[in-house]
Amino acid sequence: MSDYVLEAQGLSKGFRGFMAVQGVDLNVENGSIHALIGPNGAGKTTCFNLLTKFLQPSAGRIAFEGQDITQLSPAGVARRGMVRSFQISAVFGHMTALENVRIALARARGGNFDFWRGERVLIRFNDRALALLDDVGLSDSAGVPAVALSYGRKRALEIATTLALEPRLMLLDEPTAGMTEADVGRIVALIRKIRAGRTILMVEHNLSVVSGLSDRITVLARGRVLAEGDYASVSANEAVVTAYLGTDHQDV
Amino acid sequence: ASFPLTRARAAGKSLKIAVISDFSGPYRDDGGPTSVACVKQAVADFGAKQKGYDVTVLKGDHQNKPDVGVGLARQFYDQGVDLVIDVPNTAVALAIQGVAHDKNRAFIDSGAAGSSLTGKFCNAQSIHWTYDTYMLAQSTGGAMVKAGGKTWFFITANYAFGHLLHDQTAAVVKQHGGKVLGNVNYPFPQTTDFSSFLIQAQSSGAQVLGLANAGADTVNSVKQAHQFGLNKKMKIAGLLVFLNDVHGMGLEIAQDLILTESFYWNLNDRTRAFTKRVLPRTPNNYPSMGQAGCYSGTLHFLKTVHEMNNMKAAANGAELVAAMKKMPTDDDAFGKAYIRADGRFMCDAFLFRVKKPGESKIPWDYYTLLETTPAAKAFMPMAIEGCPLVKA
Amino acid sequence: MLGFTRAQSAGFVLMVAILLAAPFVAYPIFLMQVMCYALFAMGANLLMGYIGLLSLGQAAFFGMGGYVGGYAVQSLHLTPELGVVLGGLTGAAIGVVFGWLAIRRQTIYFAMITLALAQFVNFFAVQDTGFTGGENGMQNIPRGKLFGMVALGPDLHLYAFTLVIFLAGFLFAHRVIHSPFGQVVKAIRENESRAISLGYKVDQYKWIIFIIAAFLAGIAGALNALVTKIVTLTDVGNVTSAIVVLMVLVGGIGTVFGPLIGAAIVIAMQYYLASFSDWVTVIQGVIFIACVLLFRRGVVGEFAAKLKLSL
Amino acid sequence: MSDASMLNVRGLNAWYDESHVLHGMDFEVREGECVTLLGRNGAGKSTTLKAIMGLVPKRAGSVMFRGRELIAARPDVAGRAGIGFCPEDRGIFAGLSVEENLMLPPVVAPGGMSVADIHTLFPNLAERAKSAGTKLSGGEQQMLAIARILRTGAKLLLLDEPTEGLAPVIVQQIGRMIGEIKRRGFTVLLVEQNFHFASRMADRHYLVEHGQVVDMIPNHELPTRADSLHRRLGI
Amino acid sequence: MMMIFGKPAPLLFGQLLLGIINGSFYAMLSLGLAIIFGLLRVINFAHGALFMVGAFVTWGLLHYLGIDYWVALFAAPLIVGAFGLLLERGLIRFTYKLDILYGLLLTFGLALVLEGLFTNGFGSSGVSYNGPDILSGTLDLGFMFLPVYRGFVIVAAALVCFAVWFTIERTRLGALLRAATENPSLVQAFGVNVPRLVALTFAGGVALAGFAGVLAAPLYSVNPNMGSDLINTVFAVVVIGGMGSIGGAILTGFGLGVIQGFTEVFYPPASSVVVFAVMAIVLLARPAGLFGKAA
Ligand SMILES: Nc1ncnc2c1ncn2[C@@H]1O[C@H](COP(=O)(O)OP(=O)(O)OP(=O)(O)O)[C@@H](O)[C@H]1O
Ligand SMILES: Nc1ncnc2c1ncn2[C@@H]1O[C@H](COP(=O)(O)OP(=O)(O)OP(=O)(O)O)[C@@H](O)[C@H]1O
Ligand SMILES: [Mg+2]
Ligand SMILES: [Mg+2]
Repeated sequence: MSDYVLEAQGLSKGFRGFMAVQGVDLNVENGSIHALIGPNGAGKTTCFNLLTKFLQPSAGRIAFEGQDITQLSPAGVARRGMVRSFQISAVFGHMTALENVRIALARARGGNFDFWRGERVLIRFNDRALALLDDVGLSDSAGVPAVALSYGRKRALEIATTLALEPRLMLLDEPTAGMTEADVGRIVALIRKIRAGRTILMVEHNLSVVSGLSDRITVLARGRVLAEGDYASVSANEAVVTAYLGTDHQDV
Repeated sequence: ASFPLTRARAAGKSLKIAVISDFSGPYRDDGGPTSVACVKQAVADFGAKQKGYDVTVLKGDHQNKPDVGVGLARQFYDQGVDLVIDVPNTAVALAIQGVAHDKNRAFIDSGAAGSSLTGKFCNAQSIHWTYDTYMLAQSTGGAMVKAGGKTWFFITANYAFGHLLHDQTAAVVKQHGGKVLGNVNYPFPQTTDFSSFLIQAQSSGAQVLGLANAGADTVNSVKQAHQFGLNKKMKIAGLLVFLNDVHGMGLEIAQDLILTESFYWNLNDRTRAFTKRVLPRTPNNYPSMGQAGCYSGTLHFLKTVHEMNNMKAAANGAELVAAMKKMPTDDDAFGKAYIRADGRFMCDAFLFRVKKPGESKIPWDYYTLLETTPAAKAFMPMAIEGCPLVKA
Repeated sequence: MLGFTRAQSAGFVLMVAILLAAPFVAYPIFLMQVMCYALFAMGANLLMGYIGLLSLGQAAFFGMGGYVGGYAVQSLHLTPELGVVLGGLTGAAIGVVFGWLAIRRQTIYFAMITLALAQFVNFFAVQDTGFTGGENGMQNIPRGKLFGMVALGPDLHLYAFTLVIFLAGFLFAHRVIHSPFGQVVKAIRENESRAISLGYKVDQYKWIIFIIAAFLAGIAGALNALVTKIVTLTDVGNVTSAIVVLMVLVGGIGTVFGPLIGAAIVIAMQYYLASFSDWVTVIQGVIFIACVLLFRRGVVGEFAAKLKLSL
Repeated sequence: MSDASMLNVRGLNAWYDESHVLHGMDFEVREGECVTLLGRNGAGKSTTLKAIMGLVPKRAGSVMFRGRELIAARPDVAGRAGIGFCPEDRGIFAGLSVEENLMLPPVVAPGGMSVADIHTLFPNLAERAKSAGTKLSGGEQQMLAIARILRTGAKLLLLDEPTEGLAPVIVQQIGRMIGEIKRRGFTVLLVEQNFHFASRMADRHYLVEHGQVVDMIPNHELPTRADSLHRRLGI
Repeated sequence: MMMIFGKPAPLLFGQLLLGIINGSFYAMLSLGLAIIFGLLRVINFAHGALFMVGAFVTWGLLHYLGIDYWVALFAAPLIVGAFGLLLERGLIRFTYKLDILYGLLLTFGLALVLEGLFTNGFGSSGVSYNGPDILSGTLDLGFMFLPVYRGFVIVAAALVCFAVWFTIERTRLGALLRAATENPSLVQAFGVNVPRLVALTFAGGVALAGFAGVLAAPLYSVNPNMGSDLINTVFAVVVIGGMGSIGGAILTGFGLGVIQGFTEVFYPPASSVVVFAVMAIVLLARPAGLFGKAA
C-alpha cells in the first residue's frame, strides 16, 4: 500500500464552460494534516465536492486507500471512511446534540432501513455518543437542540458527528471560518487531539491555523495547483505571495 | 344493527323527492337549479296540497363525483326520500342506480346519456327518462343521411360517452347507406382548441361533421368551426346539444347546427304552456329536455303514488316503479308516452335546425323542427339491450 | 408504549373508543369513508410531514388500488381481504416505479413529476374501458365474504373490517416514524447533504417512504371500493390528489392524528356541503383560504400548539 | 472631523420570532467617523445593523439618523434617508450582471461617487462589467457590494464583516479601500471579527456582548485597554 | 400532394401554424405565472380563473356598457390587474413568509371561489362573444385557410411577450424585479419600496392573464371553467421552461403548442398527455427545466 491515503489525478470540473477546477493533482499522505488554501473562488470547495463525489468530475480519477472511487456515490464514499464537514455549518437543527451523533453512529454500525423496530434500539448508542460529545467539549449540551448551540459549538458538534463514523480521512471545509479567536483556539486544540490515527484534509483561510497545524500545504489559484510544500516553503513562494498572501501578511 | 332510520311518517301522506344534480360544475345549466324548478312545478301542477300530500323537494350537488353521489343518495334514501331524480353524468347515475337497487327505492334519471342505464345495469327501481345516446344517434344520424348527408367525419371526445355516441351514430349512418370518412378521438377533458381536428375534418371532404361530445366542448367546436368557415361547406351535427348550449354560443355562431332533443319549449301549445308556468321559477334559463324530463318524471311519479293509494306499497321502490311502468304518461312537456319494461321512457325524438339570427323572433326562439322520429324507432329495441330484467 | 408520548397514548385510546362507538350514532358508510381517506392521508402525511415532499399524484395509487381491489373481488371472485392486499400491493408496485423516477427531484419539481406520472395513470384509466370501465367506472362491486366465511354485506361487519385495517395502518405509520429508520428520515429532512456525507443513501430512504405512502394509498383505495361499491375516474383524478393534500393540511402536517381529523372534516364537508348545492365550490374555496390564513398548522396542529403537546 | 451626530442608537431591542437578541443597544456614530462593533459570534452585531435598517421582524427603542427617528420606518425609508447597507453575505444578485448589480440601488442623495470614480477605485469591476454577479471571486464580490452603495450618495455605510472568508491579499485591498472612502468623507459603521483589521481602520470601538454595548474604546487607547479586550473577546 | 409520414404536407403546415396559435395562449399565461412565481414565490393556481375573469370582463364590457373589443383589449387587462392588486393586498401577501405550499393552496381556493361565483352568476354553458368584424373572415395561405382573428392573436401575443421579456431582461425596472426575486429585503434596504413592487408585479402578471382572456373571448366558449381546462397545461409549460424563467416560459409555451399540434394529427387521444410526457422527460433529464437555473 502506498503512503498516500488519497490520490487524485487530473481532477477537473467545469460549470457551463467555466473551469472551476482544472487538472488538479492532489496526494494526501497517510496520517498527515494537509491544508488546501488559495484565494476565494480558487476551487477549494469545488475540490472537496469532487473528492467526496457531491459533484461528478468532468475529468480525472480519484483513489482512496489505493482503490478507485471515481464512480462511487457520495454516500458510498462516506461509507468507505472518507467523511467531510461543510463550509456552512451543517447540523440537524431540530435534533438534540446527542441525537445528531447517534444518527452517525447508527450508520457506522450498519446503517439500517428497519422501519418496523422501535426507536429504543438507538439507546444502545448513547454511551459512545456521550463519550464523543465529551471529546469535543459538548458533554453539557447533549440534550440541547442543535439550533440552540452557538456557532463554535455547532462546529464542534459537526466534528463529533464526523468522528462518530470513525473516518480514516476527514475533510474539513474552513473549520474556523467566522469564529472568534477564542473559539478558533478551541477548534485547533480539538483537531490536534483527534488527528491521532487519521488523516485530515482541510480548507482554511486563517493562516495561523494553517501554519500551526498542517504538515503539508497545497495552494490553489484559478482552479490549478500553484504551489505545494510545507508552510515555510509555500509562504516564501513568490507566486503564492502575489496571488494569496499579500506582502504584509505577517501582521494580519 | 345501525340506526334504523326508518321513515317516521306522519299520519298524513308525506313524500320526499331529492334532486341530485350538478349545481356548481359544467352541467349546471343542463340540470341544477332549473331541474329543481321543474320538479317543484310538477308538484304544483299535480296539485299535491289539494290532494292531501305533503311533498318536500330536496336537492344535493354531486359535484360530478360518483362517490359523493352515492353518499348523497344513500343519505337521502335513509332519510326517507321516495324518489331521486335528474343526475346528469352517466358515471354518477350508474352509481346511484346501484344504491336505489340496494335500498329498494325509486330512481329516475333524466340528465345522463348512457344507454347502459337501461342496458346491462338496468334494475327494477330505476327509470331512464328523456333521452339516451342511442336515440340521439338514430335521430340525428338517420335523419341527416336521409336528408342527403351521406359522408361523415366525427370529432369524438375520447371517453366512453363520446365513443358510444360515435359508434352508435356511425352505425346508423352506415345502415342508411352513408359513409364515415374519418374520426378523431380528442382528449377529454382538457381540450379547448379544436382547430386541428376541424382542419382534418375539412380536408376529408365529408358532407357532415358529427360532434360526438357535449357541453363546452361542443360550444368550442361549433364556435371554431364557424371561424374556419366549415359551416359554409359542411353541415354540422351536434350529437348532444341542449338549448342552453345554443344560448351560450349565440345564434350568429350556432345557426344551421343540426341537433336532437326530445323536448323544446316552443314546440307546441302544451310545451309553451308548461314553459310559461315554470319560467317564473327559473328566470335566466329556459328548460331544456333534461330539465323538462324532471318535470315529466316527477309528475308521473306523483300520479302513480296517488293511483296506488297505498303509501306502504309506494315506499317499495320495485313496486312503485312497476306501477309507473303500467300506467301510460301524459304531460305538457312530452305529451303521451309510456315506460318500457326495462325502465326506458319512450318519447319521440325531434330533429332540429338552429335558426339564423334573423329568423328568431322572441327570446330563446332558437329551433326549427326538421323531423320527428317516433319513440319506437328512436330507442334501442329491448331485445338487444341486454337488460337482465327483460330476460327474466 | 409504541413510542407514543403520554398525550398521544391518551389520544389513541380516545380515538379507538370513539371509533368503536361511532357507528351507533353516526352514518357507518360515512365513517368508513373517513377511515379509508385517513389511511390514504396518513401516507401523504409521511411524505409531506416527514420528508417534506408534496406529491400531487397520490390519487394514482389510491385509484389503481381501488381498480385492482375491485377487479379482484368482482371479476376474480377473490375474498375481500385479498382484494385489499392486492390493492395495497398495486399501490406499492406503482410507487416503486414512480418513486424511482420522482425521488431525485425536490419541491415543486417533485410535485410536478408526480402530477405528470399520475396523468399517465389517469390516461390509462380513461382509455381502458374493459378493465376500468372508462368513465362509467367499476359499478356494483360486491363486498364478498371475509376469508370466505363472514359476509361483509351488513354495514357493521364491513365497519369492523375497516376499523381493524385502519388501526393496523395507523400503528404501522406510527412505527415507521418512530423507528431508527424514521430518525434517519428526520435527519434527511433537517439537512440532506449532511445526511449524505454521513454515508446515508438518502434517495433510498425517500424511496421507501414513497412506497409506503403508495402502499397505504392502495390499501385505502381498495377498501374504499368495498365501502362505496364503485371505483371511478374521480378516484384516480387530480381532484382526489388535491383532496388528500387538503386533508393533511386541514388536519395538521406532521401530526399523528391530523390525517384522521383532516379526512373527517373534508369528507363531512363533501357530504354536508352538498345540500348547499349552488355554493359548494365557493364554500370549499373559502375553507381553503381560511385554512391558509387562519389555521395554518391544521386543526390538530393548532390544538396541540395551544396545549403545548405533541399530537 | 465634525462632532455632529450622524447616527444615534438608544435602547435598541430586536427579536427574531420568539428569541430576544438585542437588549438595549446604545451607541453613537459621528459624521466622518469609522466606528466598529466588536464581539463574539452571536453577540448581535449583524442583528444591530439589520435592526438599524429595519430588517428584523420586530424591534423597539430609538434609531435617530441625522435627527430623524427611523424606528417605525420601513427598510426602504431608511435606505432613502441615506444609509447604505452591505450585508454579511454580500448580497450579490446572481441573476444580474456586474454592471446591473452596481447600478441597482437607486441614487438617494447627491454626492455619491460616479461610475468612473468607482471604476478607478476598482478596476476589476470595469473589466468584468458584463459577467454575472456571482461569477466574480469572493473578493471581487465584496468590492462590488461596497462599490454599489458608494454610488447612491448614502452618507453612512453599514459594512458587515467585509473581510470574512477572504484571502489575506484581498483583505489588504479591502483595507486600502475603506481607508480611501473614509478620506472621501463617508461615515462607516463596521462590524468586524478580524480585530487587527478593525484596529487599523477605526476611530472608536464598541464592544458588544449579549445584545448590549458593554464598553467603548477609542482606538488610541487600545494598548492600555488590552485587559478589557481580553476579557470580552479573548484577544 | 406531398406526403410527410403519411400525412399531406399542407395539413402539417397548417398544424404547425395552429400549434403556434395555441402556443401563444400558453406563452401568455405561463409568462404571467412565471413572473408571479419568480418574484413572489407563489404558484398562482388562480391564474386560469383570472384568465376566465378576463374573458367575462370583455363580454361584460360589451354586454352591459356597449364597449367594443378594441377598447376591451386595453380595459379588461387593467380591470383584471386592479382586481389582482386587491387580491394581493387582501390575501396573497400573507403567504409570502410561508412554505410555497400555502400560496398554492390559497390560490387554489381562490380559483374555486371565482369559478363558483361565476357559475352562479352566469351559468355553466357560458356566454357568447363575437370578435370584431374587421377580423372575421379567413386568409388563404395556400396550404390552409387561416381565420384572420387567429393571425391577429399570434401577432398580439408575440408583441406582448416580447415587450414583457424586454422589460424584465433589459430595463432597470426589470433588474430591480430580478434582484427583488433573489433578495427582497436587501433591495428594500437600498430604498426601493418592495411591497409595492411586489403588488404591482402580481397585478402585472394577472393583467397578462386578463389579456389572454380578452384574446380568447372570441375564440373559445366563454364559461366559468374555461380557465381550469387550460391551467394544468400551462403549469406544465412553466415547469418545463424552468420555474420563474421568463424566456423559458415564452419559448416553451410556443414550442409545446407546436408539439401538441402535431400530436393532434398523428395520435389525437394523446395530445393532452403529451405535455406531461414532455414534462416528465425534461425534468428527469434537466431537473430545473429547460431554461431554469440549477437549484
Ligand atoms: N454550482 C456551481 N455553478 C457554477 N459555478 C460554480 C458552482 N460552484 C462553484 N462555482 C464557481 O467555481 C469557482 C470556485 O468555487 P469554490 O466554491 O470552489 O471556491 P473556494 O475556493 O471554495 O472559494 P472560497 O474560499 O470563497 O470558499 C467560483 O468562481 C464559483 O463561482
Ligand atoms: N434569522 C435569525 N433567526 C433567529 N435567530 C437568529 C437569526 N439571525 C441571528 N439569530 C441569532 O441572533 C443572535 C445574534 O446573531 P448575529 O448574527 O447578530 O450575531 P453576530 O454578532 O453578527 O455574530 P457573527 O460574528 O457570527 O456574525 C445569535 O444567537 C443568532 O443565533
Ligand atoms: Mg469554499
Ligand atoms: Mg454577523
